[in-house]
Amino acid sequence: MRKIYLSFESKIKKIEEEISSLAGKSKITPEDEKKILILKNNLQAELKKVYSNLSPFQRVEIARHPQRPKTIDFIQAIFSDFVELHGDRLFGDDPAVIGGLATLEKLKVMVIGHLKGKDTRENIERNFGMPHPEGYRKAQRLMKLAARFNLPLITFLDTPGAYPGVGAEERGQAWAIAECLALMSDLPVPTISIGIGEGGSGGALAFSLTDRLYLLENAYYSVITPEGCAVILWKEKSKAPLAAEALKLTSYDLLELGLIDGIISEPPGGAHRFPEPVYEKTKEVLLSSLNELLKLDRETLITKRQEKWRQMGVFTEGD
Amino acid sequence: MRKIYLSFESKIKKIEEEISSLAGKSKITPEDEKKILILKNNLQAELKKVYSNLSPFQRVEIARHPQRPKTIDFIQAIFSDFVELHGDRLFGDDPAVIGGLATLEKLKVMVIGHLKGKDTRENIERNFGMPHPEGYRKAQRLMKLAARFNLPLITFLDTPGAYPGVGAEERGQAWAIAECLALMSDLPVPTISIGIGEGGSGGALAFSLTDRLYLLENAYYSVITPEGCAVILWKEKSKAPLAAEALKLTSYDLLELGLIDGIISEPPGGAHRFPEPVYEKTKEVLLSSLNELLKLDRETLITKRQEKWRQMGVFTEGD
Amino acid sequence: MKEEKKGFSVPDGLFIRCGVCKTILFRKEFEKNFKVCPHCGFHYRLSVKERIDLLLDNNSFQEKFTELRTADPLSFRCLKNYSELVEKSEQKTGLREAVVTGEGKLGGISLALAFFDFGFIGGSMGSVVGEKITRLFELAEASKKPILMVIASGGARMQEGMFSLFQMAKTVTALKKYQRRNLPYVALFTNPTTGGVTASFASLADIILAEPQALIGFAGPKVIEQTTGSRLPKGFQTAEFLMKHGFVDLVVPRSEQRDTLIKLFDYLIGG
Amino acid sequence: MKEEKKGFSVPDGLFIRCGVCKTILFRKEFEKNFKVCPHCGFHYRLSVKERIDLLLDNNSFQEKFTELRTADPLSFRCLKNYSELVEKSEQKTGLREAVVTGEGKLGGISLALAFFDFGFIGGSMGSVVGEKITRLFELAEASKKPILMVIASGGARMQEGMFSLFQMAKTVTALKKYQRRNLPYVALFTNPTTGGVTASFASLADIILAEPQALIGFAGPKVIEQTTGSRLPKGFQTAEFLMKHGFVDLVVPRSEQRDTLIKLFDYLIGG
Ligand SMILES: [Zn+2]
Ligand SMILES: [Zn+2]
Repeated sequence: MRKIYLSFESKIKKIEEEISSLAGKSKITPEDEKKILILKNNLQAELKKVYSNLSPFQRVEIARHPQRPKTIDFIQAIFSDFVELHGDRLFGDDPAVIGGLATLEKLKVMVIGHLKGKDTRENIERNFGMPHPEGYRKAQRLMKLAARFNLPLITFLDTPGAYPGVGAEERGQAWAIAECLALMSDLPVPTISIGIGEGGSGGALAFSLTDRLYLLENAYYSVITPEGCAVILWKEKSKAPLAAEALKLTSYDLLELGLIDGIISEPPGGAHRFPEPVYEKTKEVLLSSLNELLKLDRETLITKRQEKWRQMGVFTEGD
Repeated sequence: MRKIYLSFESKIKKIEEEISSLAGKSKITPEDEKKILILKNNLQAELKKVYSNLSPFQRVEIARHPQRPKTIDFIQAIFSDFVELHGDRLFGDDPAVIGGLATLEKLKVMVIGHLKGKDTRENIERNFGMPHPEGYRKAQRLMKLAARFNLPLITFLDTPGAYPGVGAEERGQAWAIAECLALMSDLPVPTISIGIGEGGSGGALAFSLTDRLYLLENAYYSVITPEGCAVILWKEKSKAPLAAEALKLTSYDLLELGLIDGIISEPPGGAHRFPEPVYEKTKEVLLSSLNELLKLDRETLITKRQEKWRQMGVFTEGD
Repeated sequence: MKEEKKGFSVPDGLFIRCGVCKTILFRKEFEKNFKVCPHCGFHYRLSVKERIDLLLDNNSFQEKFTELRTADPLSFRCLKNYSELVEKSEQKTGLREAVVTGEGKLGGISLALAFFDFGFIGGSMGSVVGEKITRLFELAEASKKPILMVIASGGARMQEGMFSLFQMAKTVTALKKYQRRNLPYVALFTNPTTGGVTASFASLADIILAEPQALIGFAGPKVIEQTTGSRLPKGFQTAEFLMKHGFVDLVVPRSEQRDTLIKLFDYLIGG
Repeated sequence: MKEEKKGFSVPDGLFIRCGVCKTILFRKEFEKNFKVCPHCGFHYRLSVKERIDLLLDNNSFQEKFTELRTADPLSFRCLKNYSELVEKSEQKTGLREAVVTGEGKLGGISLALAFFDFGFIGGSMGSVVGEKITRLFELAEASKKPILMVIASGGARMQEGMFSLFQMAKTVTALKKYQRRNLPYVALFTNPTTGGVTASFASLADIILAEPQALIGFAGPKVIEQTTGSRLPKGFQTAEFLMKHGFVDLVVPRSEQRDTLIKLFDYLIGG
C-alpha cells in the first residue's frame, strides 16, 4: 500500500522516499548502505522533531489518517477467538459498529467499537465509521449480553460522529445514543474505553461512559469537529486549526483537564507508521485496568463509575 | 350510517326495513303503530332465533362486522380521562395499535388494543387493525410504563393478524411478538385481555398472555384464519365454514376447552346492533377481575399467571 | 427559526405581524394567548417566566441552585471570549444560565422542575446546566418528587469543550439513579430541542410531550443538508414528524399543556 | 423449497443432482459433506439423527420426554384426520413428534438440547412440542445447563387449534423463567424457520445462528405475496437477509457450526 503523507510530513516523505529508492536498487553498494544508515538516522530525528511538536490540529489530522489502525486491527492484534455478533434485533446491522466476543489473554470479554473502512470502498460500506441508530442499538444488545454473562466490556472509539442523515433522524439517533449512556451508567461489569482515532462528540460518547477512558496519544476527543466549530465561531472552515486549539481536544489537554484516565503513547511517526508497539501498550493498559476493576465487587464498581462521572464539570459556587 | 347486513340476516333486514319505512312516514296512524309493535316483536323473535343458532363461521362474520364496536369505542364507553400515548421510541407509531392511560371508575390503568377503522379510509390508515412490529414495540413500551408506575394492564384484541408484509418482516415481526409475550409473562401488574372481535393468531396472542382472558360471545380466536386453514387443508377458500367448525374458534368452544376464562354475552343481534349492554358487561367483568387480581401480592400474581399458561395443552403421557 | 425572527420584526408597536402566516395581530391578544398565533397556531418562543406562568400553580415556583456560576475551564478564546458571551446572555435574558431549576406545584402536585431558555447561548449545556440538571435529579430522588422539564436547547456548549460533552454522561447517570425509584419524569420539548441535550437526559423521559411544529432532532437540519447534499423532506424534524416516527407521545398546544400535564402526573404518581 | 425437492429427484442412485446448481454429485461425497452441495453451498435438509452426528460429541445424546404422546384435543376432522397424519409422520420420520429433546455434550459442555424435524408435520408446534420445549427449559433451569435448539418449523400446528397457539405463550413463559438465571440459550435457525415458533421461544435466544440461505420469517413468502400483491425482493427472508436486518448474529455453514457453537458456549458460560 502506498504511504499517505500528511501536510506537515513533507520532509519525512522526502527522506523515506530516498531510503526506499536506495533500498530498492538492484545492486546496493556499501556506499548506499552507509547512506541508508544516515538517512534512517535523519528520519528518526525528523520524526521525533515533528511528532514532539504537533499542533492540536496536526493531531486531528493524524487521528484521521486513512492508514491509522482501525478497531478491527486492534481486535485482531490484541484479542484471540473473536466471534463477531450482528444486529440490533430491531432494524438492521450497522456496519459502522463492530462488536463481539473476544479473549484477552485468558479473559473473556465483550468488545464494541466504531469501525471505519481501510479504503474508499470499505469506507462507503461502513459509512466512514459514522453509526446510525441501529449501530447504537446493536451495541446496547451486546452490552446487555455482557451484563447477563458477566463479560467485561471494552470499547474502541473511532468516529467523526454519529451520522447526521435523514434516516438516522427518522430512527431516533438522539434516543439511541441516550439509551447507550443510560445502559452504561450502571452496567454491572468492568468497562474500559480506548480512543484510537477520532472521538467525534455524542457519537463517540455513546460508547465511553466507562470506568476507564484512555486515549492514544494522537487520538482526539471533542464536543464538535474543529471545522464545525470554526464555521460557527469564525464563519470560516479554514479556521479549524484555531478551533482545535481552543477546544482542548488532544489527549494531553484532556488528561490535564482530568477528563480522561490516561494516554497510550505512540512512537514518533504515529500509530499509522508503527502500529505494533501501540497494540502492545493498549493490551497492557487493558490488562492492568481490568485487573484492578475485576477486584471490585459489582456494587462498588458501579458506584465508583457513577461518582467518576458525577464530578465532571467546572463551575464556581456561591454568590 | 346505513346498516350493513350479514348473509344470514336477510329476514332481519326485511323486518327492520319495514319498521323504519313505517316509522319514517310523515303521519303515523294508530294502525301503523300497531304494525310497528308487531314487527318489533317479530324482530326480537327473529334475532333470538338467528343469534342462538349461529354456526362458527357466522360468528366469524359477526366478529368481522364493519359496524362492530372497536377498541376505541370500548375505551370511550368504559373509561374516562383517556390519554393516548404514541410511539415505540424506535421506528414509528403504528396506527393499528392504540394505547394509553385511562381511568376505570377510580382505578388508573394502562390500556392497549388493536384498532381497526370505522370505514375504508380509516381502515387503510389503520391497516385494518393488522400491526407492524412497531405496534408491538409501542405496546411493549407502554407495558413497561405500566409496570414502572404500577398500573394494571387491560388489552383489547381485535385483529385479523399481525401484518404479513415486506416491511413487517424486515423489521422483525416475529421478534416483536415474541418480546411482547416475554414481557407479559412476568409483568408485575394485573393483566386482563378482552377479545372483542377478531383474534387472529400470533397477532392477537401478543397482547393476551394475561391473568384473565375473556371473549365477547361473538368474538373468535384462532390459530389460523378459517380461510387460510381451508386453503391448506381443503385447497379451497370456500371451505372456510368447515375449517371454522374444525378449528373450535368460537367463545363457547374455547371456554369448553378451558382456553379462556369467560364469555361476555351479547344481546341477540350482536354487539354491532346493541353495543351499550356489551360495554356495560365488559366493564363489570373488568372491575370484578381487577378487584380479585389486585388482592394478590405481586409474586403470587405472577406465579399464578405462569401456572395458568404452564398447563395449556393436551397430550397423553407414558407409553 | 427564520419565521420567528420575522414575527418579532415590529417589536414595540401595538400590533405585530405573524412571521408565518403574515396576519397582523394585536400584541396584547397575542401575549394573552401565550404567544401562539391565533390565526396559524404557530408557537412563538416563551421566556422561562412566561413558561412558569403558563404551567405552574400561582406563585408556587421556588428556584434552586442559583449559586452555581459558569467558569471558563478552557479559557476559551475566539472572536468573542466565552466570559463576555455569558455576561451578555445574562443581560439579555435576565437569567444566570440556560436552565432554571427549582420546585413548584402543578395542579397541587409538587414537582421538581427545569426550564430551558434558548435565548441563553442557545439553551446550550455546559458545566452549570449539567450540574443543575444533575442536582435536580438528586433532589427529586431524595424527596421522591416527579420531574417536569421544559426543554429548548441547541446541544452541548462548545465553549466548555469536553466538559460540556461529558455533562451528557453525568446527567444520564443521575437520571438513571432517579428512574430506578420508579418516579415519573415528563419532558416537554419546545422549539428547538436538538443536539446533546436531546441525546442524553431529555429523550429518556418516561413521557415526551412536544409543542406543535417544534424542531426536534439530534443533528440540526443545516448539518444534515450539508452532509447528505440533499434537500430535507417537508415537515422533517417537526414535533409532528417525531410523533409519527415514534419518539413523541403527544403534540400538545399551549392551551392544553397544563391540563394534560396534570392528568399525566396524576396517572404516574397515583397508580 | 422447490430446489430441495429437485435435489432429491434421483433418490436411490449412486449420483444425485443438486436442484439448485444442477451439478451432478456423488451421493456419498454429498452425505459426507453433511448434505451441503460442494459446488453451490446449498444446505439440504438434515434429519435429527444427522444433526446430532454433525454437532454433538459422539454418543453423548440422551433423549428425554419420549413418554409424551400427541392427543387430538379438537377431534380435528378434514380430508385426513389428525391422528392419521401423526401416524404417517411417525412412520416417515421414525420420530414421535416434530421435536426431539434431551441432553448431550458439545466440546465437553453439557447442554440441554432440542432438534426440530421439518418432516414431521412441517416441524409444527402442537401441545407435545410445546410441552417438550417447556420441560426442556425447566430441566435446564433446574440443572443450570445452557440450551441449544436447532429450529426448523412452519409454525403452530393448525390441527390442535388454539392449544397450539397457546404453546407460544407457554414456552415463552418457561423461557423467561430460565433466562432470569442468566443461563445461555443459543438457537440455530435452519430451513425453514417461520410462524409461531419464530414468534415465540426461538427468536428470544441470546445468540441466533442461521444456516446459509435458510428461509426465516414470521409469515411465509406466499402469504406475503398474496397479501401485498407484489413480488418479493430477491433474497427476501433468507438467513443473510435477516442478518443484514439485524435479527441473526451469524450465518454459519455446516462445516463451521460445531466449532462456532463450542466457542460461543465457552464465552457464555465462562464469563
Ligand atoms: Zn400566524
Ligand atoms: Zn449445488
